[in-house]
Amino acid sequence: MMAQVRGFASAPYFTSLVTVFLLLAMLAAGGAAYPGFLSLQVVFNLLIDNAFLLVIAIGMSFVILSGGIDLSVGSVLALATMISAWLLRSAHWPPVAVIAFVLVLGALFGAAQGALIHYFKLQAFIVTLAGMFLARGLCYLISIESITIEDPLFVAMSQTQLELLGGFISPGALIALVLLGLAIYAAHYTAFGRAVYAIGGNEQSAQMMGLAVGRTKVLIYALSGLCAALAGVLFSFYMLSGYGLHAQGTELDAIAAVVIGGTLLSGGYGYLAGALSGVLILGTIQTLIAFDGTLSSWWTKIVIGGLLFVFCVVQRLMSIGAKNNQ
Amino acid sequence: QKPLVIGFSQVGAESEWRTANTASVKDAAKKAGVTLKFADAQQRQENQVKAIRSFIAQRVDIIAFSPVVESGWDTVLREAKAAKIPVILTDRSVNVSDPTLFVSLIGSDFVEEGRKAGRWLVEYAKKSPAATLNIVELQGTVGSAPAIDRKAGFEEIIKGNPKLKVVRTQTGDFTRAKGKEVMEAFLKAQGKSINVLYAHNDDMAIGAIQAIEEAGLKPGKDIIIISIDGVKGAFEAMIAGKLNVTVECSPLLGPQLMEAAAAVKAGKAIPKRIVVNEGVFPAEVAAKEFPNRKY
Amino acid sequence: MAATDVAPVLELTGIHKEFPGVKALSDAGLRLYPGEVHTLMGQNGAGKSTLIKVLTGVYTPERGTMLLEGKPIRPSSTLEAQELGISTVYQEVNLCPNLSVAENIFIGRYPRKWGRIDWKGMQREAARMLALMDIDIDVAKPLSHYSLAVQQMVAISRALNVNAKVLILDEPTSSLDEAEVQLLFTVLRRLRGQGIAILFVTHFLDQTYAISDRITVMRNGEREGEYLCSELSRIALVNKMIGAPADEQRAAAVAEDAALAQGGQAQAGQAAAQSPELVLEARALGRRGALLPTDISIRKGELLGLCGLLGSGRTELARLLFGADKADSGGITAVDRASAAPFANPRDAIGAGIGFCSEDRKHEGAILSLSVRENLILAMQAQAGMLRAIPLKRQQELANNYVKWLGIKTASIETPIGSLSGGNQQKVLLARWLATEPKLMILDEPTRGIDVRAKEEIMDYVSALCRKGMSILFISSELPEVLRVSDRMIVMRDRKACGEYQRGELDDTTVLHAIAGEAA
Amino acid sequence: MLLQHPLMKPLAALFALLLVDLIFIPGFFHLEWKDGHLYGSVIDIVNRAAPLMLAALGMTLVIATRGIDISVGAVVALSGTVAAMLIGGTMVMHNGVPVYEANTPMLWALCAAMGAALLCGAWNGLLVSTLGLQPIVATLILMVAGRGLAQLLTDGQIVTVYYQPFFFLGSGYLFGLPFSLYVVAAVVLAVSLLMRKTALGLFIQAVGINPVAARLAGLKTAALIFFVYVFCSACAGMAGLMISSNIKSADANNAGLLLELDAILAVTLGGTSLAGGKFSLAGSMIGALIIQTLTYTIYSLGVPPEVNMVVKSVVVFLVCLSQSPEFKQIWKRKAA
Ligand SMILES: Nc1ncnc2c1ncn2[C@@H]1O[C@H](COP(=O)(O)OP(=O)(O)OP(=O)(O)O)[C@@H](O)[C@H]1O
Ligand SMILES: Nc1ncnc2c1ncn2[C@@H]1O[C@H](COP(=O)(O)OP(=O)(O)OP(=O)(O)O)[C@@H](O)[C@H]1O
Ligand SMILES: [Mg+2]
Ligand SMILES: [Mg+2]
Repeated sequence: MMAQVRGFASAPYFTSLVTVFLLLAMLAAGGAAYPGFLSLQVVFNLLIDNAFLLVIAIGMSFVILSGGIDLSVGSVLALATMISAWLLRSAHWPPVAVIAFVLVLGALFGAAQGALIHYFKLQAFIVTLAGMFLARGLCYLISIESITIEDPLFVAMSQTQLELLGGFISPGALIALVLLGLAIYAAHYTAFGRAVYAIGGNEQSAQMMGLAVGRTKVLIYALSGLCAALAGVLFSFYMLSGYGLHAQGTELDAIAAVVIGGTLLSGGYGYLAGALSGVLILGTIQTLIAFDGTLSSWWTKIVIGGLLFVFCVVQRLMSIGAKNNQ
Repeated sequence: QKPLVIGFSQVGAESEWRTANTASVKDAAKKAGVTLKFADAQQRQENQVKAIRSFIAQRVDIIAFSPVVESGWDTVLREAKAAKIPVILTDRSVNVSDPTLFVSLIGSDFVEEGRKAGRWLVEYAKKSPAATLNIVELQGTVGSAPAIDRKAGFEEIIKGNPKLKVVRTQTGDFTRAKGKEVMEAFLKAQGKSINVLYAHNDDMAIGAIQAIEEAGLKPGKDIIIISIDGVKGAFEAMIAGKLNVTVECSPLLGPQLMEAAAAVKAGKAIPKRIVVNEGVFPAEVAAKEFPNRKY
Repeated sequence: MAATDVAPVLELTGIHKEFPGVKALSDAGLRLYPGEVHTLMGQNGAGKSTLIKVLTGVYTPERGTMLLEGKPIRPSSTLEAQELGISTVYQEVNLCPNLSVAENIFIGRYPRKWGRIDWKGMQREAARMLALMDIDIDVAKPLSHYSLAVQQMVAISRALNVNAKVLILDEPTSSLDEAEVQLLFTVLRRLRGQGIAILFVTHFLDQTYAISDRITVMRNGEREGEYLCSELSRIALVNKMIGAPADEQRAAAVAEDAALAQGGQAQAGQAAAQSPELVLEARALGRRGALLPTDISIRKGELLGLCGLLGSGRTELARLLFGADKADSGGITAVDRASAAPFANPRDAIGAGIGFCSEDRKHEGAILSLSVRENLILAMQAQAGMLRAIPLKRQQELANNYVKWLGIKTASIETPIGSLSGGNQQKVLLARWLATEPKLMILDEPTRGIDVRAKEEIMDYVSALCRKGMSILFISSELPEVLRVSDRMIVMRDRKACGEYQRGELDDTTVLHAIAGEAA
Repeated sequence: MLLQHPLMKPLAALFALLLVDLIFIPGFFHLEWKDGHLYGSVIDIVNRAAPLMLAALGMTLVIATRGIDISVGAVVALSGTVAAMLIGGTMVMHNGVPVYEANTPMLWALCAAMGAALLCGAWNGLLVSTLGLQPIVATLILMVAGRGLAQLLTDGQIVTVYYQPFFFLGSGYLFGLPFSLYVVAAVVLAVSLLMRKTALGLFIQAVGINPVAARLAGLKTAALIFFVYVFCSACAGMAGLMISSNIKSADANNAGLLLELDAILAVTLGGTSLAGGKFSLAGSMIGALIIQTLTYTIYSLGVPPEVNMVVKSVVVFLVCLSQSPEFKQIWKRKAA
């Protein structure tokens, strides 16, 4: 029995399990403290409200697993909402064409960043930071005001509620979950996914082993751009508007979610599913605070920091403990 | 009888004005014996949506919020309506397809504030002997509603006046530091030709005043300064003669919000638009007004 | 044996490659015939690895032609080289530590099932391939879990797994022991029989003569000559590598020593062996999953050899002694040390006068983008403390001295260590520890990748240090080497010490039996 | 040979920017003597760049150990707030004449502010070195909570300082040059001396490039990592004092917002790799100057605010590309 526990504790996915366990603990604590917290719909709301973040975090997971970073995602999201809104309102494109166009554009944007990073040996941090300025800047070139979306398809997507177990979730949340499934499959069962891990483990070795490092890296950033654009589309479903100031600082949330989900920022280690637990944890922290409803703006920040701290430390200590025990 | 429960989603704590706004709502709630569920959105719309959803889940009596932006509220407000929770907006309006999604809007009109600033300047220009007045403008955060509206209102008024010319405009992000930094650059680039500074909020104006002083000019005299908000710092500056006028944008919406909420709860009809009393305070009245300022 | 009338499968001529400040290859060349094992030999820094990297598209040469089956090739990446049918194991293990052993073997050419990666099948196949080499490990565990030797075997398995025309192995045996080497050779012979051309790099003369058909000797970036193995004596070979015919005797000695395993026992610190003074004594030192409680003691001036099979726990013992890993049982007493607890970290151990040269130079030794000088003085500086910086003059002096003594081939002492050849990096790391003048030096595979002549010199140097009173714990996969220099020897098996032999009792059969765990 | 120097590329970028200024902005390099000090755009740039330079300095060392510190902005807010609150004082009206007094002796206040910054650094350092949290999450905690603390102290209000001597730090002049410049110079000098005279630089690089090997060589890796985070926060603390002194108030909501990104950008523009190891202090200083010059240029050129970001990003792309050897090769191949 003990040996089993030990084997379990030394499994590579242990950190991720700790994360899930802590998430459940946090939900339970919330349920005990605030009436109405532990309802199904609150949990579904976590998914609905964070669908776009989950989608971004999925793209970000690939980037981080490969040892890179992508700071442009939040801005690309905003750009996607902006372009969608503008195309729908001013150019009167059909909504499906708009979505396809935006997705392609996001992928191209990411691919361009990836190409700069790989072929010119530039640092991912700077390239994507400049990309972040660029994408947001482009939003303002379209319009500095927010543009409302009135397209029927978008409105329908926004207001549809899919009944599930007595609660409801949004199509956006469903899309995000499906994407997560696809991403887990890609990371685990395709050559591309494994190349991502290999590059994160040791880029030089991956090159020497004959992997197409350049192509993979460009693809990774393209994927991240695509996810950001898709998140933008979900965000436009969610908000029904395009706006240059949408989703500011989302890149940091996405990185935090991925890292909290157990992925190492230095690359090579972690699981795609961790993105989900990371996103849910950030969401739960916010929900806890909203349910509490007595915190001032600054106490909100302090409590978020404190919960992050407790969370990271417990996660870390449990992992260390498990290692020592093995 | 159970106390009234209001869920209030605030934009954030990005400026003194906002903090005063929050304080006013909290104080008023306490005085009115209302249970206030407060959520800070840290300047992000998605956080506000999340907060509103959790208010719905908690079945509060009334939801109030200061929207970060105008668009994008249809879905969540529909959910609130489905849950039969009335919504009151404060400070800014929203663009929704169905006007019944909210009960009332209590707040200022940013465009009108811009207009007031413009009118004051037009009056001033009439008295001024100079042939043209070169204006520099310190905008708020690019894309934010107050920045867009205050710029639009101001432009609307001065457009017809050939004497008034905006020579430079740049964003100062509503902060003192940026206001000062940008003003420094303006002063170097334009030299002494700047006659008027129009700042979208007091903080930027206060920063700019420092830059003007450091350039060896006299703020309020060599360069006329107009700003918006009417925070304490602005009054101090006016008393010191460094600021010419501030257009009030009152953050003290709390009491009105509580009144409206109580009325809605009691099933009384309330006006769709509740305007806050706001004035224009030129330097001459500053000393007299100063003791009355709460924030 | 390759028939000369067959056209070479691979022919390189007039290859030039220059790095800033170094001419790595000038007019180098190579001919490979199908179905032969061809050994590339040369001193450290002669350009062997560079030639291989040029051939496989890691570096682009300034000049030269490469013909594969008569057609000119110029691969611009390892991927291209692989697609051309050239499969390579590079000198430094180039695998991904985070991936499982199985994946490291199969990445890039996964077995599929319904279009997706077939993990089960892959693991089965990987286990089978490793079993061929007598390695029985959990292939699902990450590679970083295993010792360097296992990693090297994985790299070899990976290269063997490809359907290649040309197989290149750059010092694959440097951290393998006798048994593994033999297994590898069996595999190579089989591949040779299938008509594959094999290029093999080693510094071991024995291995060269055991397997190769033909030898190309490189010297200073040039092709010195190509010889049939059967027609080249050991002495002649060493001579050609060193390139100093005047130094005939020296060459003879080198060849002799290297060839005769336990033969002419070097006159190591015999006198000191009798010294009763203990420098270090460990009692019941152990760590769960790594080492069973083990006793070990080392006397002043003694050269203690440690041998055993792969994974027998030698490296683990060394790491525990040095505090690199935390022991969970036992204690260590050392001279001038109050506590009897195991060392908590390397700093403590260094403070007690211990030095440790790790077997894994890429991950645990070299700090790649720092210069030779900085790498060399690092341990010394750490000991002196941060505030007492060693004056630059002194650093340069030290570095220059060691570069001279150990014959380190480098453009200058300010060259980043990463651009040195493997053997030369190893020498710098050795120098790092020698410079601290420890009381006890733990050398884990210190001669890994070092050429015959330098090995000789280093061993002489080490023996001399012993005579001056330094104790040495010497770990090497080359049994002859250990036998030759040790005053005393401990044999390890199954993660614990299982036998101790004094100098007089040493002979290879006894030891081999002990290692293998059979009654002699 | 000189052209090979790693600092040449960032310097060239800076000069290119200045050249643009020279051509398009009349009187950009014009300096005059005003009120006993030099006055002009260039002075503005260095004065404004001073806090960024300090932040970049601390960040350089953190990055050299393969870490990152995103709490810099929060520490700036916190230290500025502490100092401003302790010194500030309320304006007392005396017969219509305002009188200003420091609440706490300025020296104490400055010490307290720096103390707060050092505590922040120690906190970060502890989380990274002892607990082994990933630097980005470890400092994320303080990034969020630190600003909250600062706002808690001020109740979200801007704390105005009326005490004159405090202004000297951020907007005073010494021998005609901004005082902040001397502070930066002193810190840079001290750090370079430390790098030259002690083995600190070597150790930091070793830890950044190969922490395992560094530990085996006997370095106190944990202590070193702890130190760099403390140092980074100390630099941020000083930057915070400078910023609040310059605007004569502490704005807990906005002070130092996103300064960490600019600092990291400055470090990378200066040629230090985020993968750790080799670093260049001078490069980071030049990087900070590039950023500030660019910002100033945008203001001075009269670029419409909505285009700011596009211009900034395009320049960053160009600077990076100009530094990439691969790009140069392609260029050469085209030309040939
Ligand atoms: N990337 C590089 N940059 C600069 N110099 C290099 C680089 N790689 C190799 N060299 C130099 O080229 C020469 C040949 O090195 P190479 O690695 O080919 O030697 P080798 O024959 O493989 O030696 P060893 O037996 O030690 O492995 C050496 O002097 C080395 O310093
Ligand atoms: N042939 C093998 N079969 C199974 N496991 C092995 C084998 N070789 C090494 N290992 C693993 O490698 C780990 C490291 O062993 P260690 O390095 O202590 O042994 P060593 O005697 O120094 O061997 P090496 O020659 O590889 O350095 C062991 O814990 C073991 O799990
Ligand atoms: Mg080699
Ligand atoms: Mg070993």
